[in-house]
Amino acid sequence: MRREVPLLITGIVGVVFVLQYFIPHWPFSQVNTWFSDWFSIVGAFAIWLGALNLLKISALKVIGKKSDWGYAIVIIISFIIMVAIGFAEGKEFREQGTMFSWLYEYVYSPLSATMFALLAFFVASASYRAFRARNLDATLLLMAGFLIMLGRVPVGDSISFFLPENYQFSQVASWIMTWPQTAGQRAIMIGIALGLVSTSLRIILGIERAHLGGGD
Amino acid sequence: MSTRAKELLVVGIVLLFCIIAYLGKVYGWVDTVVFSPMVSMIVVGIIILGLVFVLIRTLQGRLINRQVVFLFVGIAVIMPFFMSITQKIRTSPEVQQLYDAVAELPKGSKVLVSFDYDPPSAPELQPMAEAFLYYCLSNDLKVIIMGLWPQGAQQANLALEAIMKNEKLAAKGLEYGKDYVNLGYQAGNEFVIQRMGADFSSMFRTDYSGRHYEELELVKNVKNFSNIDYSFNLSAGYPGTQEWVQVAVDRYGLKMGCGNTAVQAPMMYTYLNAGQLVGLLGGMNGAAEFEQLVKYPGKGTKFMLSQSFAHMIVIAFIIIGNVAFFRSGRGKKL
Amino acid sequence: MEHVALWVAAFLTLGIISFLYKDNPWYKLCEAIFVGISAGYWFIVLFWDNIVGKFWVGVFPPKELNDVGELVNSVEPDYWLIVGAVLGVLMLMRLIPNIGWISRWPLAFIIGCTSGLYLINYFSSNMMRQVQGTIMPLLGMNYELSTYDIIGNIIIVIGTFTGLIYFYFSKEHKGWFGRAAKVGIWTIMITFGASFGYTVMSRMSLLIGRVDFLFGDWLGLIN
Amino acid sequence: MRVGKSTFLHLCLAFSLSLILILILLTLVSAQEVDSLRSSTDSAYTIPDSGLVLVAPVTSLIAEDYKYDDGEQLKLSWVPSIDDQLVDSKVLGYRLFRSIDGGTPEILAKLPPGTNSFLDRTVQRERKYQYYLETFSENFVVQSIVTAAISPEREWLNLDRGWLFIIALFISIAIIFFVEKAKRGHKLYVRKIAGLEAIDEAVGRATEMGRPVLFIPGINDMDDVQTLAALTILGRVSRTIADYDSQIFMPVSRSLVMTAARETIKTSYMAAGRPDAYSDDMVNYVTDEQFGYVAAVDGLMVRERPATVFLLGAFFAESLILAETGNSVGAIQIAGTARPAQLPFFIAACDFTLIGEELFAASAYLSGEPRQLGSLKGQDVGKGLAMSVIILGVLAVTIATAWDVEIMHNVHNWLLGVFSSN
Repeated sequence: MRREVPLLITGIVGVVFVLQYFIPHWPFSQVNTWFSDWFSIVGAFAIWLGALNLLKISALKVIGKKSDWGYAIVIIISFIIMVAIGFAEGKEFREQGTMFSWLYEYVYSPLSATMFALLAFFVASASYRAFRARNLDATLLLMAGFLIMLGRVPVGDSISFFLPENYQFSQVASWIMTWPQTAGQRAIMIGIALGLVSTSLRIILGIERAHLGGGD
Repeated sequence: MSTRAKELLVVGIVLLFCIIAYLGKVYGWVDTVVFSPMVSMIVVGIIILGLVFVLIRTLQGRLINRQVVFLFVGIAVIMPFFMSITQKIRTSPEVQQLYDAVAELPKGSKVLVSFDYDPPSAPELQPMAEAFLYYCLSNDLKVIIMGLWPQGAQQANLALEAIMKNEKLAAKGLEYGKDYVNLGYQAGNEFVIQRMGADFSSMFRTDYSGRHYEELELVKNVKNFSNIDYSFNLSAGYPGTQEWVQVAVDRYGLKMGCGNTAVQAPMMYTYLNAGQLVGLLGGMNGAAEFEQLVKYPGKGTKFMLSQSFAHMIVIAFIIIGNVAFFRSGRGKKL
Repeated sequence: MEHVALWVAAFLTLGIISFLYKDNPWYKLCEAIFVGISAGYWFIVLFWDNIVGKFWVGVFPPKELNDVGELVNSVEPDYWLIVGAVLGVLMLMRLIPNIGWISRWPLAFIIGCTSGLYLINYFSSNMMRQVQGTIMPLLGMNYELSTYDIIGNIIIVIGTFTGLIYFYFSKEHKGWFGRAAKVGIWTIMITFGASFGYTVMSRMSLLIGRVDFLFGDWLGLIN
Repeated sequence: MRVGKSTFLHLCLAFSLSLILILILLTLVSAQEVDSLRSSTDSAYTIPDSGLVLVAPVTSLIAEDYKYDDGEQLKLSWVPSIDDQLVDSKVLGYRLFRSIDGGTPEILAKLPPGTNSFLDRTVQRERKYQYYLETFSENFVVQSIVTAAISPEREWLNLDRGWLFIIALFISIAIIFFVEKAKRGHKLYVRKIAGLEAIDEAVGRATEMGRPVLFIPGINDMDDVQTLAALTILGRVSRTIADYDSQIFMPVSRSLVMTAARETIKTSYMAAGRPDAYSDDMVNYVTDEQFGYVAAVDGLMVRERPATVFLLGAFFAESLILAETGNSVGAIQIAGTARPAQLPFFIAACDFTLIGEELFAASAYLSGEPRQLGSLKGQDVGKGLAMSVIILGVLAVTIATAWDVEIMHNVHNWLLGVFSSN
């Protein structure tokens, strides 16, 4: 039971979801919308599991006085503050002037934007250490990257001023984007589609079942 | 002195500097700093010397620390903010295409602008949003704003606030509800677009501030996409341009252009090629070009110098890395 | 409040940047705040938007007065949403040790949906459409195509074709097949290079945005 | 039949031939089709000296059920007014009116000049609808005939997607065919995939160094097949880990993924005969927020210093931060994603990278099970089909445009039609 039922559910549901694409008639016409609604509801329930897990791990750290347990307290407190304020402010928690939106704007946003901005530094360090013209493949990658980087800032055209107008870096960059880049994207996209079909089929047919705790 | 003490000292100095600068700002002691061309050249010279030093070190077989690379990037991005160098910005075809599409709209046309991004992506997309809204409103196009990301509607308000400071716009006496509306955020990703294809008001019962859809003069007669003359999507990921193209353009025949973060832009060229998109602004560069076209020099143009410097630094590091790689014999992994 | 807000934002911004030097207490503090605040943020957003906004309001829509003064539902209740809630509750069964296995059912359901849905969606948009898009003329006679477009077309057709050969699993990359696969991987590498260039651009813009905050909004040194 | 080298060629050939055959048949049929009649009324009424800009009404207005929907749409088509010209058009536009169940007509839409069709998406099956169009100029309005009353209908099959169905079915059958074949003991050849060969070694290294293995399944939820693919690979990896008695650490950013990952690892440990060694703490939820998650994982990497890092699944901007930090602590990194924008960074900063389709092939390949390998063969059939169609189509359109060969035009149009199902 414990093993077969999930497999059966996956199989049947999978087939129904494939068929809905070809059947415009109700209820198949609704299946797509339902799934999106259901999924967001299940996700909202499941985050309770996640949140409890986060709290449990942090609490264990504090109790066990493991290294960095002080920060675990910070996690717990900031989580509780955010949740308490969010519940207290009710449905309108997002509106301008609420405490929740203040925390969002001055704590959450700068943290997330800065973390995002760290990428600029990592890009540079990866460029220095990792992007080597080891072979033809890597050289092509580098050349394309080079031309795009130069072509997309005004300085690129200033450097290539001696070339005819149509061969300056900004034009070359546009050319790369329009043709070879599109070809590569296509090959990758078609490959991905086929890989996806095959993976999905394996799951629907029950050949792949590790994630359901089935085992062979 | 121990490392610890040194580190604390550096933090202390930085903090002190910040406090002084901040107080200077608050009490008006310090004005904005602008380098003279001479100083700018010297700064550039110092950066180049630094890079030469790095090159020499690397050639000697000693890779410099990651932290030094980081320092260079920081300097290259910060310094141009203080410089007063202007650069010639050339318009790329996809930006021109967007401009043309908007420019040929007759007065009073309805333009739908979807804000599908949040603050972290704002540096790239906010300048686009401002320039686009400025151009539409100053040319008597009616703007309908919405968002598929929770923070999109707030970003739109920030953009509106910024452009209303412009004298030309302020003089027009634009009216909310008549010249532009902000319908706010709606959850549901591409399903929102799909349902909007049938009926806008089913998705947006009220606008951002809670006024009923039917009370808003601009949109009360807007039923679905067939009442929209052009649409512009500012996107930083999912849901974004891809979903708009797949649903609104492919199924409902909406005419659409987009502004994307540079990361996303490459994928959009496929749609541009196929004619599913009319116009594309890619990243800061796209924003700057569009600002030039609509004559609204904003942050895009201002940031372009830093962008140029940053690109040059990355390119310099790739070259340094590779020169060293070839000098040291190809096989050896540096 | 304005001052506090700016200093809090600046403190956190610099704290994250300090990770570039090395892992340190300041970063650890910011990291902990970030994890706690963001987990709380999503917890609240999902609760109000999905559980309340979607499920509760969908099943029990707000009442309003109609023309004759009766209380009626403003929209038709959507009872299908209850399925989602049932799945959600089954998911929470994990918390009860002995019947935790029941949570595999909603999981199986979701996995089935995902596989079925994406199987066909991707097949249609990524495979069929892209194959169709690759069917293009390679000669310009009797046709309004410039040499520029023709060269472009040839590049797209060859690039896509050889790219597919690269992904072919059943045959070793040897001989003519190997050479074609080589051309394929070159095209893919150029694509990656272009992505790389654009990504560098994007990331730098983000950093520029933060610098603008620190030196402009906070310290007021630049306009 | 030996499946191997020659399969590819055979398949290509077989497809091309069969396609051509069908095409020839089709061409013969389609050549008979005639262009639909374009009936037009005579020129506009003229009332001399009125100063009115007179325009003719639209003709052939037809309302019909939109094919293949759930009874939600009606399709209108008409021949525009003859005064509706590209240049110097007298027509300023059209107004579409609709009456429901014989009620008073109400305006439905205002359409620009040049329009010749409209899709009414605001209809219900229980109602009957009638339409007419007004053509207007600066100061003159003329009505068309009123259409017959009609209700939308719902259909059970979307025949527009017939070809999509056939092709998808064909590829699915090919996959199942090879899976069955493999089950019966046929040996199937699959080329080596470098990143996957290295997995055992990478886990072994972690064991030797006494440091943990870090597994990141991307940041998307269970509704992304990339996450499913990552979990299937996790199944194999954790089996190896259980065998080697190594340690695994898996922070995730989605609660559902946490649940599924725990099931997966538990199963592997049970299969390895070491259920006692498993603990739920191997998988932890951090936060749904992209960069909050990255901040935490980064910290974790620096502090725990894993020997091996797997980055498999759907990655966005965080790819580089994770890969660079992993690199800086000296971990062996195996990465894979189907998101092209992130692949260059994985290629640069990781030791092995699975590109796009390889990610999906990985779990089948790793399992070494013949029937799983069979599914890879099926995928290749799909690629063979795509390639054959590209060759055929390109040949057809090139010949057609270069030498204006009628039959090639038909082949080209037919192929476009087949592959445009949406």
